[in-house]
Amino acid sequence: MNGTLVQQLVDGLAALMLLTSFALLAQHRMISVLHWFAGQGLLLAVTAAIVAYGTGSDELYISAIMTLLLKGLLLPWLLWRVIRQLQVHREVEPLLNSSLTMLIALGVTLFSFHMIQPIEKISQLITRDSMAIATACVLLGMLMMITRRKAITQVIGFLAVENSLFFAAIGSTNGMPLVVEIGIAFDVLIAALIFGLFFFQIRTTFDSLEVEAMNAHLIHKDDDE
Amino acid sequence: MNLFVATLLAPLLGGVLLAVIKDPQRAAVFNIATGIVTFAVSLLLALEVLDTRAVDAMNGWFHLDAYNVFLVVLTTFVSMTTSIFSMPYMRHELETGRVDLPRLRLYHSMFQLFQFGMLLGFTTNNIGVLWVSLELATLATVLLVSLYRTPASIAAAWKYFILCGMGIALALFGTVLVFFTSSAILGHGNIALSWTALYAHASELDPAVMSIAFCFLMVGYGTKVGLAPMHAWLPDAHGEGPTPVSAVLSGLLLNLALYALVRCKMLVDGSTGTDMAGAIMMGFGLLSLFVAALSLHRQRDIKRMFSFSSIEHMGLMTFAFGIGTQLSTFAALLHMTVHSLVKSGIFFTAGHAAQAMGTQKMAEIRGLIQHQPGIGWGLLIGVAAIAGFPPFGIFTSEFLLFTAALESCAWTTLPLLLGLLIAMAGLFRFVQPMVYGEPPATATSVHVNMVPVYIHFGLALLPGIAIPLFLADWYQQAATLITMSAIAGGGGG
Amino acid sequence: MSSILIQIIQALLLLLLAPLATGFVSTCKARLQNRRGAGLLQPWRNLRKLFVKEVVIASHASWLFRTAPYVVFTATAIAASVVPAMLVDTPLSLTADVIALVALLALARFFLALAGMDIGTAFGGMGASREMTFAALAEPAMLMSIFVLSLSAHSTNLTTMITHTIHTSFALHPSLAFAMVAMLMVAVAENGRIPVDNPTTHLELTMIHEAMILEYSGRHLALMEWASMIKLMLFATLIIDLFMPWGMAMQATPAALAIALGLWLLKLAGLLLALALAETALAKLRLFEVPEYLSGAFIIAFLGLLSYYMLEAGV
Amino acid sequence: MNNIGAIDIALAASVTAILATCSPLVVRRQQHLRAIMCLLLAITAALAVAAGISGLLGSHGQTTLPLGLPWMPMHVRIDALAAFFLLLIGALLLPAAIYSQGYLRHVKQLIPMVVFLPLFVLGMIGVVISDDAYTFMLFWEVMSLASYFLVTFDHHQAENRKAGFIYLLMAHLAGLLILGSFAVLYAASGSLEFQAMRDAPLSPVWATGAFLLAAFGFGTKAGVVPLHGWLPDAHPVAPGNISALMSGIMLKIAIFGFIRIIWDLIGAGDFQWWWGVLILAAGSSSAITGVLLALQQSDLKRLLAYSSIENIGIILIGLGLAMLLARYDQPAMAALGLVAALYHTINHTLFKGLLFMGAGAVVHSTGTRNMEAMGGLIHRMPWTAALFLVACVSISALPPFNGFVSEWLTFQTALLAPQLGSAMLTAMVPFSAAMLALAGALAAACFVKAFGVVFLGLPRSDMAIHAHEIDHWMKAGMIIPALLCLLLGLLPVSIIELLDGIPQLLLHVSLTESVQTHGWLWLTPVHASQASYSAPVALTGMLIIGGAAFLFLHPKGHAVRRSTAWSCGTPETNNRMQYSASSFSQPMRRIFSAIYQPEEQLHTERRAHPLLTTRVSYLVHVHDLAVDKLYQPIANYVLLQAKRLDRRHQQDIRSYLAYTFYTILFLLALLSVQQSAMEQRNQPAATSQSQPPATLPGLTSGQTGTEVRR
Repeated sequence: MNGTLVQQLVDGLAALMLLTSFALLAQHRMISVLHWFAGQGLLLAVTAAIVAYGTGSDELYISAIMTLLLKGLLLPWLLWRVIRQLQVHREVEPLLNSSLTMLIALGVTLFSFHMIQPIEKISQLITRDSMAIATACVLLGMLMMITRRKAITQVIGFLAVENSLFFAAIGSTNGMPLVVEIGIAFDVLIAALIFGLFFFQIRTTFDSLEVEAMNAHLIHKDDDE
Repeated sequence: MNLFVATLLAPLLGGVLLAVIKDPQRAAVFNIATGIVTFAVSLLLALEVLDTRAVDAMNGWFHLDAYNVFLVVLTTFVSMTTSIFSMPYMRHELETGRVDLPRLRLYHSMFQLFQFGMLLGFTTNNIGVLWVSLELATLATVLLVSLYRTPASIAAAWKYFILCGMGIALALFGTVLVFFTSSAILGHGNIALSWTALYAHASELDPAVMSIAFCFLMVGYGTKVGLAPMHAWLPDAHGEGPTPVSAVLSGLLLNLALYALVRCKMLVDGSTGTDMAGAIMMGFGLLSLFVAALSLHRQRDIKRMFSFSSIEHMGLMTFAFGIGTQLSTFAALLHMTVHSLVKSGIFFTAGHAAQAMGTQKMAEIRGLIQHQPGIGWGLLIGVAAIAGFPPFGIFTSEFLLFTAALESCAWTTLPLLLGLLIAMAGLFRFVQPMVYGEPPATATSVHVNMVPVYIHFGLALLPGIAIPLFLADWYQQAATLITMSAIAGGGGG
Repeated sequence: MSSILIQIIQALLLLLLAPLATGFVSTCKARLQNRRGAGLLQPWRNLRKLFVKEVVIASHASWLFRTAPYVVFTATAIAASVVPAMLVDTPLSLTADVIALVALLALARFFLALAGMDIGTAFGGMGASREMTFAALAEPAMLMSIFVLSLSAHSTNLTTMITHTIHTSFALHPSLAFAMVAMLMVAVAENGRIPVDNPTTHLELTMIHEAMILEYSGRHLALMEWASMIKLMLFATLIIDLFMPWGMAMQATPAALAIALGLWLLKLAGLLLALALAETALAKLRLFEVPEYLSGAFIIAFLGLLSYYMLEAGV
Repeated sequence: MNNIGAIDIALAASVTAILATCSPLVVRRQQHLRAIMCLLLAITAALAVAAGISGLLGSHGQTTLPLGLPWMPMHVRIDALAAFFLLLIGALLLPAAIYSQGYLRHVKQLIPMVVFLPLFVLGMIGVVISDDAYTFMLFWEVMSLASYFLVTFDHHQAENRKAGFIYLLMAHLAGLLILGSFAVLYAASGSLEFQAMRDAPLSPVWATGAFLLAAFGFGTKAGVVPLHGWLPDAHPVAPGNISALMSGIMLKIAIFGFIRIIWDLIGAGDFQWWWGVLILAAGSSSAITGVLLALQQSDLKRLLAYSSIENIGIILIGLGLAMLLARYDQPAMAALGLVAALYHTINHTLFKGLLFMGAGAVVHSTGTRNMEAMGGLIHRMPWTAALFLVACVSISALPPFNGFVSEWLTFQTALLAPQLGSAMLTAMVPFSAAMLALAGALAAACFVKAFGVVFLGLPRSDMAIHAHEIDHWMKAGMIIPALLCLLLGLLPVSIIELLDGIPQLLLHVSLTESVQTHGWLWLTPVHASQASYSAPVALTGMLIIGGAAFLFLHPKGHAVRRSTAWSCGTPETNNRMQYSASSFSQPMRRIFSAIYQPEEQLHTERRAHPLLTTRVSYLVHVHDLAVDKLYQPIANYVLLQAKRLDRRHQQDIRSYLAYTFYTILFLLALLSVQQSAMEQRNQPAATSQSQPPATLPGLTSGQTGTEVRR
């Protein structure tokens, strides 16, 4: 299978990646958000595998497997357990209504494409196009964190950002060195664990997962006005 | 290179062991012991590095030069004194029931793990690993911040976690971008992330990619440095965590982030050859200086206030590094050192003050000098030092910074001057009522250990009166190292 | 040698003639008011009587109250003895130029005011307060007119100024005119004459100078009174020296001195007569119109200055 | 050099001061501590005097200490200017040290005083002998900080804390401005050493920048109107000995810095005509405003503080005249103005120090600073009264004391000034002289009030009735400056000869031959035929006449009868009848009401009939416009901004994330803009990094960039 095909495949996957990001942004029901998240994880694993095949580097196979396990299975499962135990099913409607969010998302995507143009010109890598997509996804993930109220959706947004980073790493640079990847994966794992830890603490201390609930305890309102 | 290994292993082992030591007293002692050992070893290491300008350890995985080895020593030193300080402090917390035994265990082990993360970050030669270790240190401190399990502390930790996680993610993206262009030149492997290699080939890295990468790195690491407007996590994290943690956060973690940022700047400068990165850093520096200076006037919580002062000083350092002349870099490094010392010292005192008065609300802290002169004068002197009064070192560094700023871009001196003035006013207007006057009836006298504070202030006094020669040429080396790639040499030495 | 002698004589003349001058003014006033008046020598008689009378001082008075008269008197006397009356170049004239002269009078005033405040009555403080206030306002006017004069003479030394005025051919200098008017106004204020202050009033609330010496009696009062007489004399002589010094003796020859003495007395009489006229013609100002009066003097003097720069700077 | 030079003595003095600071480490007992501090300070002062005199007599010297920055050790040097100010420091510090021995007897918590007072002194000495910008700033800030701790020494009153805070703030502002001025000089000369700064040529723009920064910095520190707001708060609240030192010496150190930077480092060659005008205007306004406000105070030490502002104004008038004259090539006259200013500097040090010590004594024995509660103290504290009187006469510029000499010299400078550049300037000089005259006369009024209300008349309160005389230490401490006041008043010629090194240093002209022509007895600044003054002759004359009159009139054994004073026939005079402090200054208030804008409240309680007034209460408050119109608005503005910003800190986590988001977007946008701009500038952007060492073009371009920015 020649390079062009691999590249086309990767580009296709990149498109899917973008799609998932938009989907995550659009979803309201917690479960479906989770599904899309898991889907993104799988997508990453596939990408890793394909790129590994294309470049014939074994490191990438390992990272593909890691991704599959961690992002495709473990994290979604963890989050699913949290959701079930805390009975958070439906995200109350986000800050901005979804259509507006979508518009902003489109704008962000365009912007990131514009930004990445110079790179596209000079990169000789087979998979450079995906860089733009990755950037867009990062920004979309942030957008998701900003527009959602529930702590969990924020976390998913965070993990989505991580995913798109990872995608950037594989899709456009054929994967970071193994050590780094392991380190990153390790961190993400710990992060996820801590997240889980937090959910329960937050739930027990604030008996809600609304972000505002926490806020009240930090804002030092002026009494002198 | 065994010294180096020891430096890294000591805190790691210490952390692991501390996780299993039950008895708080012994744990505290062991904690101190670890600190001392680490410090001793790192000192020897530093001497070795000073002889041979730069050292590569473990076939290039780690790199030590004048710049980071002095930060290593600073880190180990402050962690050591902090561990000494935390002994009576945490005992008091234990007695007042704010923490229980398991949490204390968590605290001790996390403390050392944090130190390990710091050292790893400083010494590693791989910017990927640098990122990983920074994340590691962050995660460790997240647990420390939420140690008290009070609503406020949990909320603070959450904020800290989310915001810094976000930032750190962006930094990672920046790193990926760097790798994206470097792998094209250095081939596909660890070498493409090793800092020395990157630095050597900086000029060949594609400027366009590097500048985009720098944007992400700037925002990412900038969040950790606590630069406005990404600083929101910092006051809460400092305010709600245990005081020793606030001390190391301000004194060390911010330094690590800034260190990473500067390393990246060196690369970007080398690649783009413009002063774009420097200008951006100067912008963020000034902005942070002003935001912090103004916010200082609105504080109610003593630790929050000093964390804002940390933001202010981080802004100053970023600004100084941004100028990028040798003199300014020298000033920034000096400022980094003295600020770490003084600020952690202040946090020690502030912690004791809060314990003595039973609150962190400044409105309820009164008459410290009369109540416990040690604390009161300590706080007053510390604030005078941090506000940039001689004979403390901050005065020296700010003096140099000022001259450097006027040399390279005169107009910035005006906002600089203004910001410093406002900040100083903000600090003193709150500190004065705390130290002067009559103490409230509710004040209880606490057992304090002011020795670390005195040590810190004493050391901070040193550069103000006379910078020891070895220290000076150490800074000189570091400054030359940093500014070599930067534009507009000259000034200073 | 002889010059020192003349200096002493001159000083004594000033001191001794001072009461006569005051007497002269009051007699003129009396005549202008169709009264006979007490005669020229009345002040002398008063002084002699006061010198022998017993001293009664207020119960709270301190040592300062008792030393003040001597300070006031000596300061005024020294000031007077510096001013050349007949001989232009006297040895003592180096002691103090015009400014130092003013300062010596200020010293006298300072202690006068303190003495007024020493006996804790309302009037003493009142007098002191008013005196110091108005003196403060008079000061710049006086200095400004002196300055106008010193501009052309390039000196504040009396001797030099006089010689300069004598030697320059008489020409009408507007600046000098302005300066003279200002100086006259200031002199009236400084000596506490109508329209600023009425030395013969008996109503405490209107007093300025008298209020301060209200508690004095006997020799102390005598010294105070004499001092104020000398002051009047001094100002008259000063104005003569600065504005109409013609005929003063350059060398200490008897003839010259005789002429100088005669001329001096003549001019003196003229000035004092003018004063008497003014005092009869004018009414006393209300207290808070005095500042306007004095600032007016200052403005006039300053006009003199400007006119010097604009009209005569070339001269 | 084998023999001891001035610089060595000065260093010895600083070492002694350091020893005094460290004394609490070894000594525990309060009594011993006090004694040791005062002793060491006295030694310091003596050494400073020695160094000063030997320096003025020509023993200059410089050396470097192994302290300070690595590539620049501390340079210290003594020239005529430094020597003069060393002398000034010592001249007041010595009596102050003796005075403190008695004054601090009843102080409870002595440690801060013992630590910070010597530190304060050290700072002042260090500033004077410093020979590079770093050392100067270091000691300058040490001086400010230490004095702050001394101002807040008695920190239990809220007003003291507030005063201390404002003081520290303004001191810091001044420090930063001065730092800015030095930075300009540094940028011009490329070195921190004064010598290099002297030699470096300055473009007019840089020179103006340095001048303005320095003028405002030192003006703030010296309390020049309208930057003086902190001074009348800070000086009164400090302990007596401290306010004596602050008002007496510290303000002069600001003057020193002014002369050092503007006359010495920038140099008379670079003066521009409006500099002198600016200084002259500032001086005149300070003199008038200071004394006018002083007149209205009923807090004794506050009154003295305001009068310090006035005297600083007088000094500045002298300096401003000198600057104008120097600009228009009249070095001789300029030298005269300079000497006049310096002379007034040391005079003010002496009598203001004495006044504050006296005020300290009064406050110490009555327990209040409010003049309305004093009166009649001359009976209870005759010594204090006499010494205070000497100071009052001196500061009111009355012969034969020293105050008059300096003001007289200033007058001479103004009156004898020949034509300057334009008629406007020439007319402005005498106008400022007139203002000086007004200020002088008002000062006299002010101190008649001060002395009269505090010491004369009847006691206005029990505190005043039970006042007690001070002990011998304090007496001794106050006698020295009193004698010096007389001495400086009597021997101006010798003093001017002593100062002659300074005009030689700054203007390369000497006054001696013109001054000496008639010997020590006659002070003839320019020439005897122009102006002359001889205090000794005047004094002897007064003694002769006065003595004669006394002997003549004072009959032996003739007791004076005492009786109640005349009060319109009311039998008994009581202390409520006499003029109070505020009634004394009432005419002034009325005349200058435009400047004062006094807040007056008059309450009259009447019983039934409008004529039966039971009690009348009159409250007056005179505002310091500088505080109301300058300080407050700025402070309010800053706080408002802070408040606005604080809102931003009270949002929830998402908005902070949003900030991060916006920031990254902003940066990227910035980048794209910049890159498109660059592409337009040099089309082949892609090729630029293909050339092997791409840093080189970067370097060059970058350097040009910085050149542009410089």
